[in-house]
Amino acid sequence: MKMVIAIIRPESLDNVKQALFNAEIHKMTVSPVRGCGQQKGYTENYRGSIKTINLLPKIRIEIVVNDSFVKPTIDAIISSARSGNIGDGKIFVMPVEEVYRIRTGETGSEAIG
Amino acid sequence: MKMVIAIIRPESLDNVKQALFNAEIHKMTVSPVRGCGQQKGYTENYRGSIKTINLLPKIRIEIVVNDSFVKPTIDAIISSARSGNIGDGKIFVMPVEEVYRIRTGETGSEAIG
Amino acid sequence: MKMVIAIIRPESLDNVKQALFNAEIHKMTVSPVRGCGQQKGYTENYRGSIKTINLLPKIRIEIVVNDSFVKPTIDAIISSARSGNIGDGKIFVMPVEEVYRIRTGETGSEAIG
Amino acid sequence: MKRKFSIGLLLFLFICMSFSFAAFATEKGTSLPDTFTAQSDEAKIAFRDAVGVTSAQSAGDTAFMFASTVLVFIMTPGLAFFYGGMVRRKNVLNTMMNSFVLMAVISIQWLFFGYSIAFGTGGPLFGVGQYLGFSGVGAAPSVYAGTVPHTLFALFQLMFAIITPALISGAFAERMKFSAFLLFSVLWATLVYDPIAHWVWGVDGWMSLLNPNAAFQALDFAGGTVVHISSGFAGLVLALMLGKRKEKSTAIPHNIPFVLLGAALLWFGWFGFNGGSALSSGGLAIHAFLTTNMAAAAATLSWMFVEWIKTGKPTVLGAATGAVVGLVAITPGAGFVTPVAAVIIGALVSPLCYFAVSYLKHKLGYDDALDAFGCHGVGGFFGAVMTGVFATTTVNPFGKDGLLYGNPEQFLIQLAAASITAAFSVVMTFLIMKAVGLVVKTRVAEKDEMQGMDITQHGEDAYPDFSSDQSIA
Amino acid sequence: MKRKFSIGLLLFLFICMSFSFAAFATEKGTSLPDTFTAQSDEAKIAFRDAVGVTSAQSAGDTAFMFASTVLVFIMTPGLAFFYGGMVRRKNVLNTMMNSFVLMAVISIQWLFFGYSIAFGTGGPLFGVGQYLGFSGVGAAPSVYAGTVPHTLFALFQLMFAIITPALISGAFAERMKFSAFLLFSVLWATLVYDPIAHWVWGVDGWMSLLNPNAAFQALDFAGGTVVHISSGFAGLVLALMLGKRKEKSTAIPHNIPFVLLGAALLWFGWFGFNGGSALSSGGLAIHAFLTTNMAAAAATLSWMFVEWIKTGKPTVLGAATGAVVGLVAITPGAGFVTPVAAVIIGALVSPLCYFAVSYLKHKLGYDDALDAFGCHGVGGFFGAVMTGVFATTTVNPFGKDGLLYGNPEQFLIQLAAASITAAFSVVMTFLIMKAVGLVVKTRVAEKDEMQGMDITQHGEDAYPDFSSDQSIA
Amino acid sequence: MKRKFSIGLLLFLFICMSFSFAAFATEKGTSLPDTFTAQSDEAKIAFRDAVGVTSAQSAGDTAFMFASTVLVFIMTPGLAFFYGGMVRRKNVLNTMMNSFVLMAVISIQWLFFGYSIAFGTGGPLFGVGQYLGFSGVGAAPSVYAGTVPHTLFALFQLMFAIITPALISGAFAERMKFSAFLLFSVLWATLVYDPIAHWVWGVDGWMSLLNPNAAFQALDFAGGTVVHISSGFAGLVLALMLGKRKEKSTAIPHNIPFVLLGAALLWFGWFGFNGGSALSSGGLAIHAFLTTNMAAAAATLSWMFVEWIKTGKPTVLGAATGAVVGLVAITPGAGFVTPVAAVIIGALVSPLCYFAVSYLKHKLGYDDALDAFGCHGVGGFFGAVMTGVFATTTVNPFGKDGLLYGNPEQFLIQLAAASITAAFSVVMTFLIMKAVGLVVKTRVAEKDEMQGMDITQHGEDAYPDFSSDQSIA
Ligand SMILES: Nc1ncnc2c1ncn2[C@@H]1O[C@H](COP(=O)(O)OP(=O)(O)O)[C@@H](O)[C@H]1O
Ligand SMILES: Nc1ncnc2c1ncn2[C@@H]1O[C@H](COP(=O)(O)OP(=O)(O)O)[C@@H](O)[C@H]1O
Ligand SMILES: Nc1ncnc2c1ncn2[C@@H]1O[C@H](COP(=O)(O)OP(=O)(O)O)[C@@H](O)[C@H]1O
Repeated sequence: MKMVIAIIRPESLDNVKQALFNAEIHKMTVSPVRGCGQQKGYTENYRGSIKTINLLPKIRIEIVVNDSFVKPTIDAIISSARSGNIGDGKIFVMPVEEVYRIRTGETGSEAIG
Repeated sequence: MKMVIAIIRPESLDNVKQALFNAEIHKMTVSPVRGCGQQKGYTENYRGSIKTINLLPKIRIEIVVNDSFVKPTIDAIISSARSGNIGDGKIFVMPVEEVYRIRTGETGSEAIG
Repeated sequence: MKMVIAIIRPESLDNVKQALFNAEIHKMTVSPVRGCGQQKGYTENYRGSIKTINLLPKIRIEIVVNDSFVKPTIDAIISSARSGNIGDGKIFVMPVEEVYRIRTGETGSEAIG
Repeated sequence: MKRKFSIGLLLFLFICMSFSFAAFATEKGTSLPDTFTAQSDEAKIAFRDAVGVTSAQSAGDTAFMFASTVLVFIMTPGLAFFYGGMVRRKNVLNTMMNSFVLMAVISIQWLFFGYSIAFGTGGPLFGVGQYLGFSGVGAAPSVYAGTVPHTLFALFQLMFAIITPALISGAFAERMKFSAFLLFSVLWATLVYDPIAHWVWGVDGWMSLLNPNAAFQALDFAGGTVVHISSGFAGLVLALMLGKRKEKSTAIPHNIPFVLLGAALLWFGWFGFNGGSALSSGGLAIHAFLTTNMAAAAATLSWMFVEWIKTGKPTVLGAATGAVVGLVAITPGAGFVTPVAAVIIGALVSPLCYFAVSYLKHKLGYDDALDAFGCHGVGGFFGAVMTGVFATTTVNPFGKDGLLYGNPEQFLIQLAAASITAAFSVVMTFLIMKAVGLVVKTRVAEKDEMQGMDITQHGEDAYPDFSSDQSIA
Repeated sequence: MKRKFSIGLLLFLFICMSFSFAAFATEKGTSLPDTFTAQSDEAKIAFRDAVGVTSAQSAGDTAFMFASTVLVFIMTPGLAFFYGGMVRRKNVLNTMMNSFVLMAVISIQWLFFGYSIAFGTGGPLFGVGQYLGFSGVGAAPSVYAGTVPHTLFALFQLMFAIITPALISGAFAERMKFSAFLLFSVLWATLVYDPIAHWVWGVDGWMSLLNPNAAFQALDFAGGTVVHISSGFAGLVLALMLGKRKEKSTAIPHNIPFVLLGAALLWFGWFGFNGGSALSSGGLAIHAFLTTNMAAAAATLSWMFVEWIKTGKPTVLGAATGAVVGLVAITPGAGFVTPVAAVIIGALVSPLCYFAVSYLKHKLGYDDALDAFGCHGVGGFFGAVMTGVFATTTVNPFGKDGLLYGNPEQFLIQLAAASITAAFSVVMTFLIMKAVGLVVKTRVAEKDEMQGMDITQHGEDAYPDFSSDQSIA
Repeated sequence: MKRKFSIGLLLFLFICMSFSFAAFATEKGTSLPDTFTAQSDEAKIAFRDAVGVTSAQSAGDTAFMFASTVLVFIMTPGLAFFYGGMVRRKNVLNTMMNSFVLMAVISIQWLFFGYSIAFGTGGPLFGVGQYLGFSGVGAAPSVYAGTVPHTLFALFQLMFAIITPALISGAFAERMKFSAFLLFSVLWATLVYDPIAHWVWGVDGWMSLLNPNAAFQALDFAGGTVVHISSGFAGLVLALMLGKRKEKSTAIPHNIPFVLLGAALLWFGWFGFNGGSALSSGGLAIHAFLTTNMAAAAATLSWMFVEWIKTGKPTVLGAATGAVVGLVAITPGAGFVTPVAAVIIGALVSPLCYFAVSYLKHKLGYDDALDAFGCHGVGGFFGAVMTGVFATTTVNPFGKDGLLYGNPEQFLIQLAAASITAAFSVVMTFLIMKAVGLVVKTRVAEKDEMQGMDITQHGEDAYPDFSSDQSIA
C-alpha cells in the first residue's frame, strides 16, 4: 500500500477530484497548505511597508491506495492538475505499512476502499 | 519508529485525545482537513444554485511512536473514535527513519517522547 | 529520496525559511497545525467555564529532498528553530519512493528541485 | 414531514395574502383622514395645529423618536452578532437567523394584530382589534405620545416586540429546529409578549402607570419586565424542555470580535431603547440616556473585576457580557433613578449574573446556551426590583418614589410585577412549547446537531472557504 | 500601462487641485451670505425668520434630515459587506473597495459638478452649472426642501449618488479591473445618474412631479427608477460586456455573516433613504418608514418561503436577499402606498427576483455575479410599476392615484418612466464602457482572476494569517 | 503581582462604591429642580420657557444633539475594529478591548470628576468641582449649549473623552500590559485630556474662543488639538518608552474587512463629532457635516493616489487610512472653512501622513504600531495649522479669519496652540508613564508577547475554532 501525496493549485481541485472519481478513486483527504518553489511570489503593501510573499496557497491531497492503484491515481492527478505553468505542483509516493478502518477494525487492502 | 496518521470525525477529537492520554501517549500533531469517502455529502443552496459538498470536515492526527507503542496507539484511537457509522475514518501506519528533537538535538527513540 | 517533516514554533517560521534558503533548499510545503507535547498548555475562560487548551499552535513544514540533502536540511532547521525552551518541536524523516513534477511529468531526483 | 410543513407554510402564506387583499379592499373603500399628511409647510402646520400640537414641537419630537426607533431596530442585528459570535462555527448562521428572521415575522404579526393586542384598548388583560392592520394608526398622535405620529409610536414599539423573542433564542441555541422556532416565536409574541406589554404599558393595562384604575402601578420605564423578565424566564423553560446540547463541553465562542460588535450595537441601540421610552425629545429622554450609559459602564467594570479576582484575567467576552447585563438592569429604572443609582445598579448586577451563569447554571444543570436566562431573566428581575428601591420623583414627577425615598410599597409592587410576569411567562412558554411539539419536532436529530445547524437547517456554510484560499467543495 | 495610468492620475489630480484653488480664489472674493450661520439663538431665529421658516421647525426638520442622511451614508459600507461577504475570499477587498471608494469619488464629483447637473435648473434633461463647487448652496433652504439648509438637501442627495454606482458593482464582481471601474463609475455617475435624477426629481425635470410642465409626472418617492432601475440595468450590460468569470462554478459566498451584517445595515439605512425622502420630519416621513419596514419583512418571508418549497430549506442568504429586494421594490412607492399594499408588494417581489436569479440568469447565461440586475433591475422595475397600481392620494395628497384607485394612466406613466430609464441606462452604459475600453483594459488577465483581485488589484490579502495562528508570509 | 493588583482593584472598587453611596446620600437629601422634567406638553413648555428657550426649538436641537452624541459613541467601537483588524490574529481581542473598556472606564471617570475638571469653571487651567457626580447637570441648558439639556452636552463631551485615550492605544498595540494600560488611561484622561479640553473649550479656558480674557483664542471646532494632537503625541511617547515589538517584521493586518468596517463607522460617527460640535441643529452643523465629508473624500483619494504612484497599486488599507486622516485634519476647521478648503486640506494631509508612516517612522525607528502618531499626531497638527490658513468669518461669524483672509495672527495662534498642546501631552505622558511603571510592569514579558496578548492578558482566543469545523481544544 502506498500513500500518494499531491500538492496542487487551489483552482485545480475540482478538476482533480473529478479525474480521480473517473478513475474510480473515491477516497481522499484534502487540506489547504502554502508552498514555496520555483513559482515567483508577489508583494503586499501595508501602509508603505512592502512584504514579499513567497508561500503561495496550494492544496494537499493525501490518498492511500493499493499498489496497483498507484499508477492510475498519479495519471489522473497529472492529467487534471497540469496547466503547464510553473507552480503546478508535485506528487510524492510513500510506503504505507498498515491501514485500519476505524468503523470496522478491518485492516490492509480491505480497509483502504 | 512509525508514524500513525489517523483521520477521525471532528466531534471525536476530545475522546481520542483522552484515550491517547490514558494510554500514556502524550505527543501528537493535529490539523483540520476535509475528507471524501463512503460517507454521503450534502447539498448547499446559494440563491438557487445547488452545490454538492462531498469533502466533509475531518481531523487528522499525526503521532510518531516507537514500534512497541504502535499497537496501543491504534487501539486507543479505534476504541475512542468509533461511532459505528460510515465516516469514522482511517488509520495509516508509515515507517519513520529518523526523529530529531529540535530543542536538544537528540535523535531516535529518545527524541520521540 | 526522503521527506523531512518539521514541527516548529509559529514564530520561528521566518527564521527557518531563511536558513533553508541559505542552505539552498528552496522548496517546501507549509501548513498550520496544533501540537501537544511536553509544553504546558494554558487556560481560557468563557463566562466562568474554564477550558484547558493543550493543543498549541505549531507550523508543519514538509520538504522532500534527495538523500544527500537530508543532513543540510535538518541542520538548517535545527539551528534556526531552536530557542532552547520546551516546545521547539520535532523533525521526522521518512522514506519517499517516487516523486513526480506535475507540470512536466518528470520523476525522481530531477522532479524534486 | 418536510412536505407537511411546506403545505402548512403554503396555507399560511395563502391566508396572509387573502388577509392582505381583504384588508386592502377595506382600506381602499374608506377615506383615511388619519393617514393624511402634507409636504407643504402650511398644510403641515394647519394639520398639526388641528390635532393640538404645534408643528415645530412635533418636528423635533418626531426627529428624536425616529432616531430612537432606528436605534432600537439595529439592536436586533446587534443581538444576531452578539449571539452568533458565541456559538460554534457550524451554528452561527442558524443562531443569527433566529434574530434576523424575527425582524420579518414580528413586523407582519405586529401590523396585522400584534399592535392591536398590546396597545389597543379593551380591558386590563389585552387590547382588542381596533388597530388591526394598523387601521386608525396614522399621522395624528396617539394617546401614548402626544407629539409624534401614532405610526411612529407603533413602529417604536414594534422594535421592542421584535427583539424580545429574539433574546429568548440564546437559551436554545445550537439545537432547536428552525420550523419549531418560527412557530414558537409567533405564538409566544402573540400570547406572552403582547399581553404583558398591554398589562404594563397599555392605557388600560392592569398594572400600568397610565391606568388610574390599575390594580397596582408598576414602574417599567423601558421594558425590564415586559422585555427582559418575560424573555429570560421563557429561555429558562425552553432550555429545560429541550435538554442539553450533546457536545456542550466543547462549546466555546467561535468569533469574539463578532460578540463585541454585537455588544457595541446593543449598547448604541439601547440609547434609543431607554431614551426613546420618554416618547419625546427633552430632559427626561436625555436623563434616561445618561443612566443607561452609566449602568452599562459600571456593570462592564464590575464584571471585569469579578473575573479578575476569580480567574486572574479580565476577559473581553466578560466585559461585553457585563455591558449587556448593565443595560438590562437599568432598563426598568432608566427614567426614574439618579445617575449615581444607575452606577450602583450596574455595579451590582454583574456579580449577580456572573454567579448565575458560572455557578448556578452548572449547579442546576440546565443548558441555557448563551445565558438568556442568566443575563436577561436574572438581570431584568434585579433591575425591576432595584427600581423599586431607587426610584424618585425628583427625577421624574410622573413616576413614583421607591424604598429609599420612603415608599416601601413600590418595592413590593415591583417585586409583585416582576414575579407575576415571570410566572406568566413560565407557564405560557411551557404550554406553547407543548403545543408546538404536537405539530413539529422541536429539537433537531442528534446527527444534525453534530453536523451543525447551518447545514442541516439552512443548507449553508457560514465561511465555506475560509480555511483555505479556494472553495473546497 | 501602469505608467500611463499613473500619469493620467497625476494629471487628474493636478486638474482637480487647480480647480480647487480656482474655486477657492473665487469664493474668497465674494461674500457668502448664504453660508452665513450663527451660533446664538437670536441670530439663528432672526436668520431663519428672514428666510420664512420658523427656527424651531427648521431645527426639528434639520435634525430629522441629518439623521436620515447619515443613515443613507451607512448603506454604502453596508453594501460593501453585503457584496463582500458574497464573493470568494480572494476577492473580498476588491469587492468592498468598489463600494467604499465611491464614497470618496462621488463626493468630490458631486461637490464640483454632479449636484449641479442633477439638481441645478437649466432644462428638462439636465441642470446647468449654478451649483458648481456648491456655490449658492448654503444654510438657506432650497426650493426642494423648504425647512432645512440647502446644504443638507445636497448632502442627502449625495448619499444616493454614491450608492447607485456602488450597486452596479455587484454585476461585474471578481473580474473588472480597478482602474477601469473607477473611470467607468465617474462617467456613469455624470452621464447616467445625474441626468436621470434631474429628469425625475429636478424642479424642471421632464418627468418630475415637481414640474407642472413635465411631459408626464412619474411617481418615484425615493429612487426606484433613479437608483435601482438605472443601476440594475447598467449591471446587466456590464455583465454581458465583461463576460463570465472563469471559475464561476466554484463561486460561493465566503462569509455569510458579513452578508447579514450588510443586509442589516442596508435595512437600517433604508429607513433614512425612504423616510428622509419626505424631506421633512412628520407624518409622511414616518409613513414611508412604515411601508419600508413592512415590504422588507414580507419579502424576507416570501423569499424564505419560496426556498423552503423549492429546496426544502430556507437559507440565511436568501432571507437577506429577500429583505433587500423588498426594500428595493417599496422604494418608489414608500410615500404613496398603504402599509398593506407594501406587504403585498414585498410578498410578490421575492418570488419574481428568485425566479430571475435562480432560473433566468442561468438560462440566459449572463454572469451577473451578485445579482445587481436580478435584484435591483428586476425588483426596481417591479416596484416602479406596482407604485402605478397601488399609489393613492389618501396616503399622500401631493402624489397621484394608481390603477386600483381609478387612474390607469398613472400605471402607464410608471411603465413608461421605468422603461425609458432602463433603456437610457442600457445604451449609455454600453457607450461608456466602450469608451473606457479605449483607454484601459476593462477585465483583468485570466491568471490575475485566478490569483484573486485582492492581490492583483490592491496588493493585499484580506485575512493574511487567518487560517493559522501566525503570519505565514 | 497578580495578587497585589487584585487587591488594588478591590480597593478601587470599594472606594468607588463608597463614593457612589456618599454621592447618592447627598443627592437624596436635596431636591434637584435641575433634573426636573415632565412628560406632558404643558409642563415641558412651561419649564423650557422658564429657562428661556422655546420648547419646540429645544426639541429639535435636542434631537439633533442626541443623534450626534450616539454617532460619536459608535466611533469607539468603530476604532476597536479599525485597530483590531490591523493587528495580528493573536492580539485582536486585547487591541479591541483597549478601546471598548474605555467606554466603561471614562464614563465613570467623567461622571464623578472628569466633566467637572474639563467643563467646570474655576480658572484658565482646569475646572473645579461644581459638577462632581454630575450634580447641577440636569435638564436645564448649560452655558455651553443654550437649547439642549446640560446633561446632553455633558454626554456629547463624554464621547470625546472616551475616544481620545482609545486613539493612543494604536501606538502601543501588541505589547502593553492590560493593567498598566488601564491605570495609564485613567491618569491620562484626568491629567491631560480634561485640562486641555478646559483650556480650549472651557468658558474660562486660557486659549478658549468662549473666553474674552483668553491669552489667545485658538480655533478648534471639534477637537484637532484637544483630541488628535493630544492623543497622537502621547502615542509617540508611549511607542518610544515601551520599545519595539519583538516580531515587528511579521506584523501585518489580520482582517482588513474589519479595518474597513471600523473606518466606515468612524466616518459615519464623525458626522456627529464635527456636526454636533455646532451644539445645535442648523446651518453651521450642516456646514461642518459637509466639510467633514469632503475632506475625508479628498484624503481617501489622495492616499490612494500616492500609493498608486509609489507602489503601483492602491490598497484598501490605504484608502481607509486616508479617510481617517482626512477626518482628523478637518476636525479643527470643520465649522470655519469652506468646502473647497476642506477638499484642499484633505488632499494634502494624506501625502503628509503617508510620508510619516511609511518613511519617517522607519527612519526614526520608533514602533508606533498602528500609527496613532503618524495619523492623529501629524494629521491633527496639520489640520490645526491649516485652520489658521483657511478659516473665514463668512463661514462662521463667531470664528476668526485665517492667513488667507488677511489675518496671519490666527495662523501663529494655531501654531502656538498646537505646539503647546503637543508639548504638554508629551511631558505629561512621559511623567504618567513613569509613575505607572512604579506600580506595575508596563510591558508584557517576551514570551507572552510571542504567545499573544489575547491569551496572556485575557485568557481568550478570538476565533478558537475558525480554522476547523469544531473546537480544537
Ligand atoms: N521538494 C519539495 N518538497 C515539498 N514541497 C514541494 C517540493 N517541491 C515542490 N513542492 C510544492 O509544490 C509546489 C509547486 O512547486 P513549484 O516549484 O512552484 O512548481 P513546479 O512544481 O511546477 O516546478 C510548491 O509551492 C510546494 O508547495
Ligand atoms: N484511502 C484513503 N486515502 C485517504 N483518506 C482516506 C482514505 N479512506 C478514507 N479516508 C479518509 O477517511 C474519511 C472517512 O472515510 P469513509 O469512507 O467516509 O468512512 P469509513 O472509513 O467509515 O468507511 C474520509 O473522509 C477520508 O478523509
Ligand atoms: N511523537 C510525536 N508525534 C507527533 N508530533 C509530535 C511528537 N512529539 C512532538 N510533536 C510535536 O512537536 C511539538 C513540540 O513538542 P514538545 O514535546 O512540546 O517540545 P519538545 O519537542 O521541545 O520536547 C508538539 O506540540 C507536537 O506538535
